[in-house]
Amino acid sequence: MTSKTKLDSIDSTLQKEPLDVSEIRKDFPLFESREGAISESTHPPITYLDSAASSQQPRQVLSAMESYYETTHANVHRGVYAMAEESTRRFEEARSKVGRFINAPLPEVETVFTKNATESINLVAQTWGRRNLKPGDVVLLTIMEHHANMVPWLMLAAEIGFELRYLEITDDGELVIDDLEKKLEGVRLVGITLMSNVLGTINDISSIASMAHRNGAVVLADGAQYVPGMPTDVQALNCDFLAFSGHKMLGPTGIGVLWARKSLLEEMPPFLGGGEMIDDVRLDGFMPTAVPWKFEAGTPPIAEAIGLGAAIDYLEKIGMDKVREHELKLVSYAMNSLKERFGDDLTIHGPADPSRRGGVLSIAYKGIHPHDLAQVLDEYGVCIRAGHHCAKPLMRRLGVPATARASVYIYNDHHDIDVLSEALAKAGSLFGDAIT
Amino acid sequence: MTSKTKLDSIDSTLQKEPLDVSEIRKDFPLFESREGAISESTHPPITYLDSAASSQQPRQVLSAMESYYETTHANVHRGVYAMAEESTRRFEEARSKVGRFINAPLPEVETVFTKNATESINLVAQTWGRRNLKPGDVVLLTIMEHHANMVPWLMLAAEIGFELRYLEITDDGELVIDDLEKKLEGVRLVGITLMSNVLGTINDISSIASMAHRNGAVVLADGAQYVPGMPTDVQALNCDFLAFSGHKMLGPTGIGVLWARKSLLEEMPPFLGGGEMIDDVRLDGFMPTAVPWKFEAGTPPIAEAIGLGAAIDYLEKIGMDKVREHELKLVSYAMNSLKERFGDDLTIHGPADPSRRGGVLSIAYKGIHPHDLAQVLDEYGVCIRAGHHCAKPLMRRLGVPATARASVYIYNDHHDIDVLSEALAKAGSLFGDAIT
Amino acid sequence: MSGLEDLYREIILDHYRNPRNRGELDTPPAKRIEAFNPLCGDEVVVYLNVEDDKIADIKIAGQGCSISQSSASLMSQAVKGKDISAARELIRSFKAMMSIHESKLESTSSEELDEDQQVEDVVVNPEAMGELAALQGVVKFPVRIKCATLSWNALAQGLDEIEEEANSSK
Amino acid sequence: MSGLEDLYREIILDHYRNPRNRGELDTPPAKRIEAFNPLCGDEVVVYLNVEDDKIADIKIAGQGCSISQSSASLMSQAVKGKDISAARELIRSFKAMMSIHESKLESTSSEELDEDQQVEDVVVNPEAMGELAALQGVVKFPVRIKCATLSWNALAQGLDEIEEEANSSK
Ligand SMILES: Cc1ncc(COP(=O)(O)O)c(C=O)c1O
Ligand SMILES: Cc1ncc(COP(=O)(O)O)c(C=O)c1O
Ligand code: FES
Ligand code: FES
Repeated sequence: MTSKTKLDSIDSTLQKEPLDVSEIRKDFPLFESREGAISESTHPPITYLDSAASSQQPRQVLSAMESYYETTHANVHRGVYAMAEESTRRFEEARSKVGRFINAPLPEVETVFTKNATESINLVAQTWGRRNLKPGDVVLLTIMEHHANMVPWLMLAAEIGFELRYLEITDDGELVIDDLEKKLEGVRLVGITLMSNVLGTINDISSIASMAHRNGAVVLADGAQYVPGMPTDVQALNCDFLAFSGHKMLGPTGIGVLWARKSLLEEMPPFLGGGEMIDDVRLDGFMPTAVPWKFEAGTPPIAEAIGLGAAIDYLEKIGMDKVREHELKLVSYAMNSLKERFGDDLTIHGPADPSRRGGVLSIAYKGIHPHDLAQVLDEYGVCIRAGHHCAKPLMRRLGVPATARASVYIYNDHHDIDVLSEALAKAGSLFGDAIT
Repeated sequence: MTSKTKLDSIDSTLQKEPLDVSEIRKDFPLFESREGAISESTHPPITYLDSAASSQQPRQVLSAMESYYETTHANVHRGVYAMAEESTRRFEEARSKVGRFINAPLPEVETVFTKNATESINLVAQTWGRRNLKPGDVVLLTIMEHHANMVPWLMLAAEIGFELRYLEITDDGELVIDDLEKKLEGVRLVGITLMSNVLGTINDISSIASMAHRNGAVVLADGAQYVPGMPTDVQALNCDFLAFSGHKMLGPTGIGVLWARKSLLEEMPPFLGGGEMIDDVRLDGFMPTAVPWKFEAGTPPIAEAIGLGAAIDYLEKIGMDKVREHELKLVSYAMNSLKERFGDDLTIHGPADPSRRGGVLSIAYKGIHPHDLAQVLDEYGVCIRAGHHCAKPLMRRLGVPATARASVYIYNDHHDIDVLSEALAKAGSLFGDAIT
Repeated sequence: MSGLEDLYREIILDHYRNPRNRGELDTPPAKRIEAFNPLCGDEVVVYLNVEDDKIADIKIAGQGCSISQSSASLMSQAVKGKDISAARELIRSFKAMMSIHESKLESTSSEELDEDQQVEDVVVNPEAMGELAALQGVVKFPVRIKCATLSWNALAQGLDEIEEEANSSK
Repeated sequence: MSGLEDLYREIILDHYRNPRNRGELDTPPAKRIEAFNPLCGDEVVVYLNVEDDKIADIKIAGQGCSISQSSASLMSQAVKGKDISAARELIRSFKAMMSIHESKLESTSSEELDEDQQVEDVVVNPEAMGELAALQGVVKFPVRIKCATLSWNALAQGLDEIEEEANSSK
């Protein structure tokens, strides 16, 4: 009876795990090797800890795209024949799915497909920005922004001559917003990442957004890291623009999203010119069509939108609350177990409180250069990213040229963290004596 | 013996066909139904005659992408681990393949990946155009351009104030170039489609380009329709920019190409800002990286580039000469057999000489509205496109609101043309009495 | 071929071949309204003569496909001589016949449609629409719905403008 | 693990742990050259003192990974006291060792490499390069090749600039 009780309690612990990772992993062809005949392979099984750069894709996503190509691929819009209609239907259905996923008030109208989050932000800069920003205006960013939310503004500022201002961070990797009211003076647009791809910090933007709105500024949220791992609600976030990418949330490459309030989209001039985005073209002018198509010149990434739709189906089946809970548990476990094992030899950048972070851990270990660390880890099948993570200004603030970043997603579990830990120890003993 | 000889001669006729279409069709899942159990299906087999809008994709392309996703997907560039390196290698390998396919002098350096041909042309307008064009300058286009090569210039002209000028066409659908020297006065850029997506006309641009170059203008060739069906050599074409899309040449959606001379690419300012396209970013400025990456901000369409690479492998295995020969034969057959059957009830827009055209046939039949025609044809499984084909100024020149367009590619054969012909006859009898 | 026969019913082809009320009216007194279908570039022009809150005369010009042309012709027949309020009622009914299906067709593939539910949802009885019911088959072809509603949108816009002008001149 | 052991040979780790010629030189007379690796943000700074066409002194500063640091250290040892022409010869040999492999690795996946052909193509004999041959393992890791060549590019640039200045002051 006692042993039975014990088993029960183990079972219930297991059941308490928010996700059944071993079930999930079966949907990801890449992970078959770990479950399969490892000994036959000369390579160690993959421990994929680089989802913040790009996630893996489940079979469901790949087969949604494949089935599209195999049965009903045709160019969207304007096609009269049934296959083209079906292609259009699936494409537009994906659009509503994406819009509903982030709780857009008007999912079908406010969801613009781009090729990636970077293009989404550039779209805002080149249309809203070019139309509204004047010399003397201010765009307020943060020093933890990804280059995707810096360079478009730097380019436009060089052209127009407005000012760029930045929110600083604390040593714990949190935004400094004590002096926000003052910082907001003259600001027309606030651009903030919802989650830092280096520090993991989650930025609560809704109060920042309220203050920004009171000051007459619009708010652009970079959701590239946040949307894949958190329940996202643009209405609760209180932002005006939201940009994110498909490939970081189980979707394919080649697809990104810009959500924006309808009123803003309608005011904005078109972005790229060409087919699909016009109502009429004459030799001396043209009439843009309705939103969201006004911003989608040329043949859109059709299969990719459908793939992203399938990714969202997959995530919603799991439940984004569960995804968040899972990442939180895993990050807590990683922070605890790594700290316990390596003590002061290991530093984790960003907030000490796991609940303030997403699934990203930037590590400094024993002074070993991040690229060397990643190289050694790769030998053990552990995939982490080393570099500046497209956040050079943040690297300067942290005083490092680069970091080694491990990131988790729905297919990672405690075992992956243990493998990471073991591989770190190996790197430590290889390079150990180099530390002075 | 006589019958044997007869058989032999039939065989040799068959062998003379440039392509073995029935073999090719086996690679395209969509066409399995025609070979398969048609009677079980409630739908007639698909006669796909809309490749000019978007082609179908062979298994080889789909499986190249799938195998990429299943075995080695990771974000490209900067990744130290083996999987990320392999991902980068395949991506960059696709780039060289594409560059070599169009005989680029420097395939790895001069080939920029975009999301479609439309973006490629916008890139030229927004970078080369914005930097070089001034009020009083002229951009010379043709009235047969696709909106993709009109609207970007209309947008920029509205901003900068340069002049747009157009080459006219003859009633046979050929460019009027008698007065080219005069038309070139003040021209900084000439933008010409290599093949009209409505008329099928192939424009021999090399002599136009020489004259343009003598006048100090650069030449942008829109290869969206031409590259899929013709052996393409940017050096022989003598152009400075070439834009085309993957999805019209057996590749996936979400990928386009801009080729440009290295010297031009290097002079051009960046297009979109973000990750991958910089060497350094500071809070007050940035340094763009080397070409071609300078023009590829954010995570590129990795799987799509690899898919396009596989499409090119497929086309090269067939041989682009053969592809051209096949399309020419099919178009000749179609023009002859349709004319023979329908006489004056049927008009084919564009050059009467099939060798002056690509695989595109815009048809006017018995005054039946193109959308009605396409609708009726769909009932017989025949997929053609009805509409303005994103060429409204050309529609106005032709004096029609729309045309019905059938287009062929490597998987089409005489049988498809016969089915088209039969379906046209059915439409004729349904609507026949409407003609007054 | 059943879908196609549903779309191109004999009445539709008849109105396409022999459009009723084809022509123009002098403006003023008539009102001229253009409706443009950006999907295909077709255009329907409606000329409206309203007297004593009645559609005294109506003419149709423009060019387009069999659906847009026959729908305009059928419409002209149905509203000519009618009170504005009755015409408005008809517009509502017609658009309901089209749009209920339209939104359904957009969110679910046509095979998944629950026939019973459709009938229940329809606010208007197609039988009550006379010849106009012939256009019901269009809803199976979502891209063609715009063709059918083009002239009706023009009519609605025309009535709006006429009533607005009447109100502001009061 | 053989690849990794090839990359991080004992000599390399030794030079990483105990870099030779670390420090700075007064400029002038010394020349200071920075080399920057945009892929990672690392930087090697080379200080060069050339007297009578000889590298009289060389110091290395900056920061980076074990490969870039050890390569710089090994380089400083190898060229210190050498004639400019001998140093240039060594640069050529070193870059050949890296770049021949580099172009191969870019066009074919590493498994497809034909070992025999590789050896044939190599213009230099790694044996002749002494301790520098330890860096040969880097070529199996294409993204790290830039690490190894960083300091060598800086040295080449420094020698170019010095000779140019000498020529123009003649
Ligand atoms: C001549 C021509 N140019 C440009 C385009 C635009 O291609 P995409 O929609 O792939 O950007 C097309 C495609 O319809 C075309 O036919
Ligand atoms: C916070 C953040 N913003 C933007 C991006 C850019 O995403 P993409 O490269 O898909 O455009 C990334 C991806 O690295 C990111 O982490
Ligand atoms: S196709 Fe133009 S209105 Fe019907
Ligand atoms: S990783 Fe920066 S030089 Fe090696």
